[in-house]
Amino acid sequence: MATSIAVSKRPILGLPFLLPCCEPVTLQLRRAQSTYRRTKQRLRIKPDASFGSSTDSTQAHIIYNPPSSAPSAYHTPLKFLPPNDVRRTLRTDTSSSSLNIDALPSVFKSVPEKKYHLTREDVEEIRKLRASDPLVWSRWKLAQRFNCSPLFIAQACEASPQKKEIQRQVLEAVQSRWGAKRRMAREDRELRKESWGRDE
Amino acid sequence: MFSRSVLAKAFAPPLEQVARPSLTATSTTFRACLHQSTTTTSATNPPTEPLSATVRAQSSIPAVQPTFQTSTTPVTRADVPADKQPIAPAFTTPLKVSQSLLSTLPQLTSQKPHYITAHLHDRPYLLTEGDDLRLPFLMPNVAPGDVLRFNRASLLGSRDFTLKGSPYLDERLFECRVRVLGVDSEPLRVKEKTKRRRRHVQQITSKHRYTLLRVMEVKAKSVEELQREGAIVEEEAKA
Amino acid sequence: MKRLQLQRWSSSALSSRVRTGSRLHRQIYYSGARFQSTTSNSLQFEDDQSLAGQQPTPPSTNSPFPQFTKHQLPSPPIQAARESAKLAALHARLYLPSRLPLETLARCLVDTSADPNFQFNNNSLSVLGHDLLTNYASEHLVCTYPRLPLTVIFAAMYAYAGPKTLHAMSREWGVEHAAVPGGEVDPGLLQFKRVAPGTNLKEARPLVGTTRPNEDQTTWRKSITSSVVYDNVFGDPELAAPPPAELSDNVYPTNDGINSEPPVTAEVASANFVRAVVGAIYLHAGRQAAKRFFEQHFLSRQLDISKMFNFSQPARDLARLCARENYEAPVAKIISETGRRSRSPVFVVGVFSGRDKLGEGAGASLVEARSRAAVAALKGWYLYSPLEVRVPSAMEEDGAAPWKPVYVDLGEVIV
Amino acid sequence: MPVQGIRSVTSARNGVGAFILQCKRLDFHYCDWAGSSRGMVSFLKHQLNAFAKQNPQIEIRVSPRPHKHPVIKGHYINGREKAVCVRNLEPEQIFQKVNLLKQNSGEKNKRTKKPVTSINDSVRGIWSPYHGGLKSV
Repeated sequence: MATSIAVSKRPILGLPFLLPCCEPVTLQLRRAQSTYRRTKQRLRIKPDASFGSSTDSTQAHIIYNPPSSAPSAYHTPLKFLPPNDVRRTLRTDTSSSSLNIDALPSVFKSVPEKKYHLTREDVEEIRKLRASDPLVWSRWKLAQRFNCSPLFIAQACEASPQKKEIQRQVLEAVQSRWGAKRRMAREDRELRKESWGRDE
Repeated sequence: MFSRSVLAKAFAPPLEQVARPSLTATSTTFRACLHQSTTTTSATNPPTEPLSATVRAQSSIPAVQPTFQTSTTPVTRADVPADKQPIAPAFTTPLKVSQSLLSTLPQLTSQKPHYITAHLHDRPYLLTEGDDLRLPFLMPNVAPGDVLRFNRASLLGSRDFTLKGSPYLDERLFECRVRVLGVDSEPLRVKEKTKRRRRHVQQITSKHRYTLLRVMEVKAKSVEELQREGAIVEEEAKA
Repeated sequence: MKRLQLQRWSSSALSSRVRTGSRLHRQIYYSGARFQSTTSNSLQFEDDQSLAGQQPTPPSTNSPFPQFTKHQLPSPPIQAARESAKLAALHARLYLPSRLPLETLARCLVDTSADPNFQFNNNSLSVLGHDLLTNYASEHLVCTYPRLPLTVIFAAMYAYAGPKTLHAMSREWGVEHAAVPGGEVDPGLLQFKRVAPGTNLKEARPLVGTTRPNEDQTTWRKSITSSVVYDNVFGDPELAAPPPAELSDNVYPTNDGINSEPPVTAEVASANFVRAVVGAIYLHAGRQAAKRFFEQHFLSRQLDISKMFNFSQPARDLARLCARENYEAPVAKIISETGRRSRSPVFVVGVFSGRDKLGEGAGASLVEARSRAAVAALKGWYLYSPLEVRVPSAMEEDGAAPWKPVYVDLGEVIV
Repeated sequence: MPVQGIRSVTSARNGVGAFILQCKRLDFHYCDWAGSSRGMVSFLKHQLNAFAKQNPQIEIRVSPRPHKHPVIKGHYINGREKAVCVRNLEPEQIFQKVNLLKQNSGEKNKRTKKPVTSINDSVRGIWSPYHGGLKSV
């Protein structure tokens, strides 16, 4: 405390490293009002508009005010309700979606349409090529040649054990150059990815 | 402020009823509901009006239970003397609900977790089922294990819908039961008091006790239940 | 519905507890540790002071069987149940029906490891109670959440009626454990032979003698559906029951004098106790009382089923689900986003099928948000719950309304 | 395996279904000779029987403790114990102390500001800026 008083005689703006410690003080000063009554008044927040005012009705009534929060897992979406459930009829009139679904952007830039153009002979060809020289005919090369996705190549055929061994050694060579930080970051990323499925 | 029900149908004492076959005849009358002494309803004459709370209306007959008095062990909450038997609330008029309320009530009751803003001594408590409630005072004349029924609430809501009272809801629209868990106390507070020009510091101690409650049930009554209990649908005057 | 004849098949569980001479004869050879066990029970000593009737009963001469002191018995004698304050307090604390006598409650507190004789331990009661508990819990789960996948049902069953929960419950009922079981111990204490401290319980021994065929093949794939048939209600491998002929012979332990039962942990012993109490209520007070006991003590506990899911590939599962149910294929769309170019962006992604939103999730990347949205949609599917839920055992009450079929789902998504 | 179950344990909510009194044992210690135990002895002689009959779920132990002040100890289900010294108290005062021990939850006395504590999820969810009333930019 004594140091701050001593410092305050000097121009504070000239000492930018002192500013952060002063900031909370100024924030508090801005928040407090000169009287307790005014502070109370400012802090008194009116209920949300969707809640409605309490004076407009003389009787008990039900209002619809969906919360601004993430949806709960216990409320089954309308599409998932079985056809004989009462809630299907109850919910249609109230919860008409305000979102314009067609206007929403998609997560992926372009969704590739599925062509289904490869025949059985093509698949045989893919398998033969992959078995003949796995180093040349990688998944990517085969996909380009047959105009399909690498995922389809993986579904159609499997790499030979020698190729797998080579790939494993390559991966080990790359990973051996990682330091502790990168390794930990990669592991953390994997752990985070697993936590998505648990919804944590 | 609250009604007190010492014995509800679904709770521990029915185990006792099963236990003693000789007593089942006397104990089938459920002693359900007791208004705190502030309400001036009498227990002896059951109201003849069509009650919305017909289940509770059975309880207004003071149950004859001399056998309970002589029973030794285990003594449960069923052993309440006759003068402390719960008194059913007497309503002079049946419950009136508006048509708009009846039409939207299924939406509220079909959304499952409910909350309630129950008022006790004009203090609001936002409660859900299973919550712990530590009252800021010591409630007199209750023992651990008692079941109380809160009958004053301003809000009863689910996720998307809220039933609002003006300012309070009729107590026949909902059920909110709490159980008395016991009495809790705070650590000793010491307040130092000084007077001017008196070289003495007075130390005032206080240690308050509070009643602990547990919310057993928060339920909005459905349309069928309301109609079964004799609610009258009222046409909207303004509309 | 015809009522089961309780008396006929429960006679073995409720048999009058007569200690035969041959049985007692073996008790003589009990090792000296049992005689010393009073010293380890300092609490009990204090209790005996307050209760006047704890002296050993004087030997009566007209009895055909030889009399033995309490120190020679593996578990407290029957007469002690009436004199135990702890036992009466436990009986009253649980509001047990007065038809259930204190002697049965005392028997519930004797574990198999304390007294291997099936006429004096809680084994038969706990087997019955376990079946009742799992029956009630499973019908509640299946009727309330008809679409739950089997793995989650197993986990939820474990949460409702698993040994950990039962252990916690017996602690909440105020049941104390005896240091060492014995005839002189207060019958209000849970009696079991403890595992020696320092024993490694976690070491993975392959379970031998399960009901599953080819159990020695550890590398074989174990399907979830097969665990319905072979495993127990929690999805764990189960030991095969001995053939019934062997059971009836095994009422008395074969090797003389030595208590050959392996020691158990406190968790196992208290779980068996809680199950035995349920079984005892069923036998003495009937089915309704047992069901009410289950509802009050087990169903009233809080469990959040939505936190018991662990999806590995939610987006793929959701696509399979939509294909199975003939919905439009799910499409992920960005509902809102902020700070895309910043260090901590937030994307809110919804999964839509046609014009209906199935679920939404927020995440720091588009892939994460989409994955979380798919998880939310799958949970929305699996956690469907009908409005009025009635369980089949509700039909057992008198004057029950006619049964309406409950909602039955196709089953979980198979990828 | 598309979905796996995560094992957990249900959490207790005493009183929602069954209610279990948290006080499981009361120990009464007294001295036959000392004057500070006079009220306690009278309580034990005349009132304890009725109290024990009214509260069968509490185990009661009475034991002399010579040359010491009388003490009542309550043992609770959570493993804690609370002791009250009742020297020179009248039987009625002792009865009040016994009731206090009986009704207590056994927890350590804490000062709490909020009246309601809940283990349930919030009914209306936690507010988030990305939901409800979205403004299109």
